[in-house]
Amino acid sequence: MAVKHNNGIILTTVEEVLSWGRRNSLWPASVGLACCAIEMMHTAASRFDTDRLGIIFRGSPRQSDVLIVAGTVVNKVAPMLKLIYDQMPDPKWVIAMGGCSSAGGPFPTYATLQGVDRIIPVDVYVPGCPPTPQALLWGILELQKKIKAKKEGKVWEEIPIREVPTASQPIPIKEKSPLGF
Amino acid sequence: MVRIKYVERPELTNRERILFVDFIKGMKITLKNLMKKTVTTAFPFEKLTPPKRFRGTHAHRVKNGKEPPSFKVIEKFMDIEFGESRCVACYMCMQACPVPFLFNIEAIQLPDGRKKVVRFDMNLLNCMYCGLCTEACPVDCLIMTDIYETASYHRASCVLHIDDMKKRSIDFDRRRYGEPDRIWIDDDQRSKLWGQIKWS
Amino acid sequence: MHLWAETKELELLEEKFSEIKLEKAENFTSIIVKKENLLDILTFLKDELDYRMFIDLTAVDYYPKNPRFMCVYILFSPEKRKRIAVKCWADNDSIPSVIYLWKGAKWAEREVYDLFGIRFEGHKNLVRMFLWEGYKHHPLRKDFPKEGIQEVYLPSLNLRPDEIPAHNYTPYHTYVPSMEELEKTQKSRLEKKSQIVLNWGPLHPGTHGTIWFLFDMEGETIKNCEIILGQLHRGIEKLAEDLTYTQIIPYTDRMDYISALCSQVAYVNTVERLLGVEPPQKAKWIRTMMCELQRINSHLLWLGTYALDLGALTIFLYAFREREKIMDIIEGIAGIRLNSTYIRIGGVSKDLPEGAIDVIKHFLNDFPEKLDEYETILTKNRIWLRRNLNIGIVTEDQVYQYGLTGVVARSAGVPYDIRMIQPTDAYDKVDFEIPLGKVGDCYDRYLIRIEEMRQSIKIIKQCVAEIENLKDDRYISTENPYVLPTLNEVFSSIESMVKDFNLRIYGEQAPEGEIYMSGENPRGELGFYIVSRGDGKPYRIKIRSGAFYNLQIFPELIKGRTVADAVALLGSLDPVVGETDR
Amino acid sequence: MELLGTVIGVTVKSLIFIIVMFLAAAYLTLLERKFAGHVQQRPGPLHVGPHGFLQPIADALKVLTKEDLVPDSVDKVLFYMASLLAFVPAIMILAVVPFGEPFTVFGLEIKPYITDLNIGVLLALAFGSLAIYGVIFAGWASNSKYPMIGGLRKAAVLIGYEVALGFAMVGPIMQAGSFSLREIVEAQSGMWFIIPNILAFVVIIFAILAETGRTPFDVQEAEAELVGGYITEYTGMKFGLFPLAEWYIATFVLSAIAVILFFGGWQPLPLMGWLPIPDIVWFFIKVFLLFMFFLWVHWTLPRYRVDQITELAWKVMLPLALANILVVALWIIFIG
Repeated sequence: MAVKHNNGIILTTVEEVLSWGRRNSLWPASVGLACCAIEMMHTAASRFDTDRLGIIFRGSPRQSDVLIVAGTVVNKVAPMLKLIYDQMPDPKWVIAMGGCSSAGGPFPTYATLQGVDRIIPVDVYVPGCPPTPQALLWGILELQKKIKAKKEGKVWEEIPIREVPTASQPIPIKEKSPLGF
Repeated sequence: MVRIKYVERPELTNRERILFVDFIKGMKITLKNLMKKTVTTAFPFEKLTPPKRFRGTHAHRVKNGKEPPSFKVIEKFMDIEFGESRCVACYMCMQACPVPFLFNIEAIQLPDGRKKVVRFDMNLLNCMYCGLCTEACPVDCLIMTDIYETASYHRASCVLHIDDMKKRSIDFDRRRYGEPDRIWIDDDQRSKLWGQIKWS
Repeated sequence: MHLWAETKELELLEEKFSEIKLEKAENFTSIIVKKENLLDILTFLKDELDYRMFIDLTAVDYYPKNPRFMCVYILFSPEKRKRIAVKCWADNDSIPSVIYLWKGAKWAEREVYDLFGIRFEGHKNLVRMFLWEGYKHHPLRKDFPKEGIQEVYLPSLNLRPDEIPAHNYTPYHTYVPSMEELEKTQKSRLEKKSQIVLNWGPLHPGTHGTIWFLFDMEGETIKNCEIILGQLHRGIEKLAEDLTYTQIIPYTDRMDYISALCSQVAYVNTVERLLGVEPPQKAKWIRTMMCELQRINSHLLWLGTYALDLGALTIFLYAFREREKIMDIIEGIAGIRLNSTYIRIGGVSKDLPEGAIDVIKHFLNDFPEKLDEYETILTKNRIWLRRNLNIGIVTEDQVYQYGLTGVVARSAGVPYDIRMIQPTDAYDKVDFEIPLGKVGDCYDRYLIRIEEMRQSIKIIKQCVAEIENLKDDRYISTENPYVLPTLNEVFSSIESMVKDFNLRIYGEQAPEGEIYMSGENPRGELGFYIVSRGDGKPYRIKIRSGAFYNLQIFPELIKGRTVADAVALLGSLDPVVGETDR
Repeated sequence: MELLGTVIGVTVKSLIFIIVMFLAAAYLTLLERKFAGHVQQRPGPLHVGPHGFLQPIADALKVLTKEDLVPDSVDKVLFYMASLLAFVPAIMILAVVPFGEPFTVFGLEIKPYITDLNIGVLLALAFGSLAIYGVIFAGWASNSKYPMIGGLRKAAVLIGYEVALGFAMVGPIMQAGSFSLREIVEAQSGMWFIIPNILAFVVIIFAILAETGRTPFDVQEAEAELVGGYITEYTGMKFGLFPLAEWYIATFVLSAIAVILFFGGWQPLPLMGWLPIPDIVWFFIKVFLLFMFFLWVHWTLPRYRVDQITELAWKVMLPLALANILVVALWIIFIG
């Protein structure tokens, strides 16, 4: 801590570099539960290639950074999902893909968990049933923005609720930073 | 006219086995694909435009002079300014929706007896995007737009309110109101995957 | 055409067993028997009248009647191609088990026990099917609330202090089991005899969703195997009980999410038969075309994941490349890529957009050569052969015993295809071939699925030609009192607006009665058993899932094989958890 | 003085070798991801840096700064030792691999190899076999079921193919009459040893695929069966070392040895001797081509079952290697 006060600049640059590395190689644990898993596979497949952004799916939670909860989480599988989350090493993030994993979705029943954020903290919610691959990719970009903001010392409570999203135009390739996102 | 046939099981002959013909053929295929162009759409930099029928986030059409005749009938009982949402609080979307509690609609009775919609919330996290609500709307008010980039950090920001739905519909109609009902409109992007399609 | 047993058989039954009661309706023919001679009648039906294929077993809860539960057995005769239903009241909540007649009844009885609490006398190891040991309730009983009992305080973990998540958010939640309870469940399924018990799944890359396998292994050889289902049990049947017939359509997508359109068509056909609605010709052809597109789509996903499980990583992405094209077609026509709620009672929700036919033609032209590419890489590859040949051989007897349907049945040489037995929509007008296998191993199932894709292309070509003739035909028969009007009609005429309001609020008032009908899903026979008591909502819907019964044979086939074979076998059975668990 | 010079020279060279090898391995991952991507008609890493050129660095940064999480149930000592045991032997093989003829820069002679032992081949084999311990330790120490099965599978495969590999190397050694890799290369100045040793070459290809755990032999981490194989429980850099060593460094080094044994090391390609290309470059071109061939196989074929693999090793590969020895013996007797 003392070091941080002495030469904060160096530390922040180090932080900057680390956060760049982290947000540019997010490895999700391939946990597919239901319909959304199919769209998740499509996101990883040739049409919308997540490998472009350095995202490759790992089988073992021990080697993954982000948990994409794709599909309905029912009460019976909830403890195991928490186990998987606990097995992941820090720093780790969670994306709740689709309505079911975010808030129970269209299944307000006796068997369904009404939102995975009741057992593990969620970073990004992606509405949709299921979200299209582009929507999921947008969610992943949002997560990258969040990691960047974390680096700037903001905690997620301070990030404002986003304003009304409208259809956005493609980012011109020249606005891309030479080091990636 | 349905017929039954047995599938024949191909055999690997010894010649093929010794000369690795099966491996070589397979690897020829992968090599061929290696030479082809990629089919990828680099998402944030290039985007697939959803088709006209795409069922994305909901929106409220506003009173802009393009209303269907049914709206004219019901309008008398409502207090709707020009440029406000067309919603007439008929609760049909709520009735048609398979998910209970997805909608939260409130309308008040004005002193002059007319109704006014004061609250129209939709929790997108419970939505199935099945489109039954839009098919139920009798005044062409509730529509589904082509907006899908709605990921956010909070549950609360996935709940739609009446004024953002107004904004969305204006944005949506400005872009795609007069568009023909085609299967897709961005041939240049899709042709990466499809190759050139000859349209009739 | 209807498939129910003829009168003379029923008379034969009546004179043999005096105390049975016949119920013959246009959609459903059943015999009501007493509990004590249920087994004799079922044995007679199986052995004498050769209704030896077990289709389904379910129960209906007529609360507050007493006895409240009625069990319904649905049987099929492969020779006569006839179905028959046997009903029996479960006095004081128990009924004799039939697992000695049909092995396939094992899981079905466990499911009924789980959801209704009916005890089956003589069933060994009658444990819960979907829910966990120690769960207190039996959800499908009429006196159990749909939302369950929200007893524990389980708020969302990341709420800002000022945030109200949504108007329908409540911090209270139904009971979530603990790890110990799940371990208890596991113990109750399988006791350890060999070296190690391997937990394969539920959240495992290789298990096609969330199936939970227990392997009792000696080295790498599996001595004993058990399957725990219910990791995706969302209670769709319970939900459907207070939705109108139209509102259930979106949920049929979410059951078998890989072949959503086929499920919709199967369901909508059942409801139309119940309501007596006849869709227009064009809608029929469009339905058939979309079904076959979806079949190709589903088989492509199977091919990709199967190849991935067997190590051929590249095939996976090639298959998904083709899937993307079909997804584009479905998205352009229906509006959503995967769970497209496109079929409506009395037709389809929208007409084909302009350009759709061109795109489909383009796809039909260049898909066959892609299929040949896959075959060149896989079919004669020595590794592929060694991984597939003589793995998991299914015999004809097992097909009838377990009620196997779809590709698994056809690989054993049983020509059981609903498209042929009970053609709906336009299937009686198109001509195609049904591939059958001679051996019944994984390799046969692989070849059959590949061949089915080619046949689907053939069917789609005929559909496209037909639809072009019917270009400006109606796509939904809105003059029928049960069919929702289209938006334009609502906008223009007040009558259709009133009709719309009535149908949305009160639902389609179906006539009283029962019906069982099924459609040919890529995974097997997807049947719907609907009990209607004359109001706008179904009294009970039982979904007969093909994957559920197909998966049931897995433990028997895998004994004495290795984990690597388990992957191949599971892939070739191709279950979808959303459908098995509902 | 003489001794000191040698010591310094060797140390510097080894350091250079190790560092270069690390970087090379890091970028071989990028190469593989690009190659796989284009085989599957997708670009692979693209946006992190120009054409994804910084992707390996991002990955390395992330992996290095991950929480180093060691489960309580594991056997700590073996758990750490395993990752080293898997990595070090792969690097140590480099000690005996010559990359070219000695050449002189500014008057001082540089030998592009660390040492030229007269038993180089044997040393390479020995170090290669050491890697088995890493695998077995990893599987055992993780104290979990999937790693255990994965480790045993890999061990069975390795033991099977080490033998075949050893016998396949005998042919070239007989022809060269020496164990020293450099002399073997020099012996091929006339004709490459691929000509009589074609059988041995097939065996070597299969053996290298098996040793480096690439399809059709990647049973040890068949994702569909065993989540991550024997590296399931590993996190951070301890995890990173395994694929780095096994998939990239080992593949690279073994391809180098195969090139030396069969394709005349740094001899120019036939009919291209006139090109002004230094022999080191020739050598790396050949190694690179062979490496790409392995990637190509990896991204095409399905996967064998483990019992089928061992069966293949003992029933097909070993007899082939022995037959090759006979062929070469006859060749030496009759053709010379």
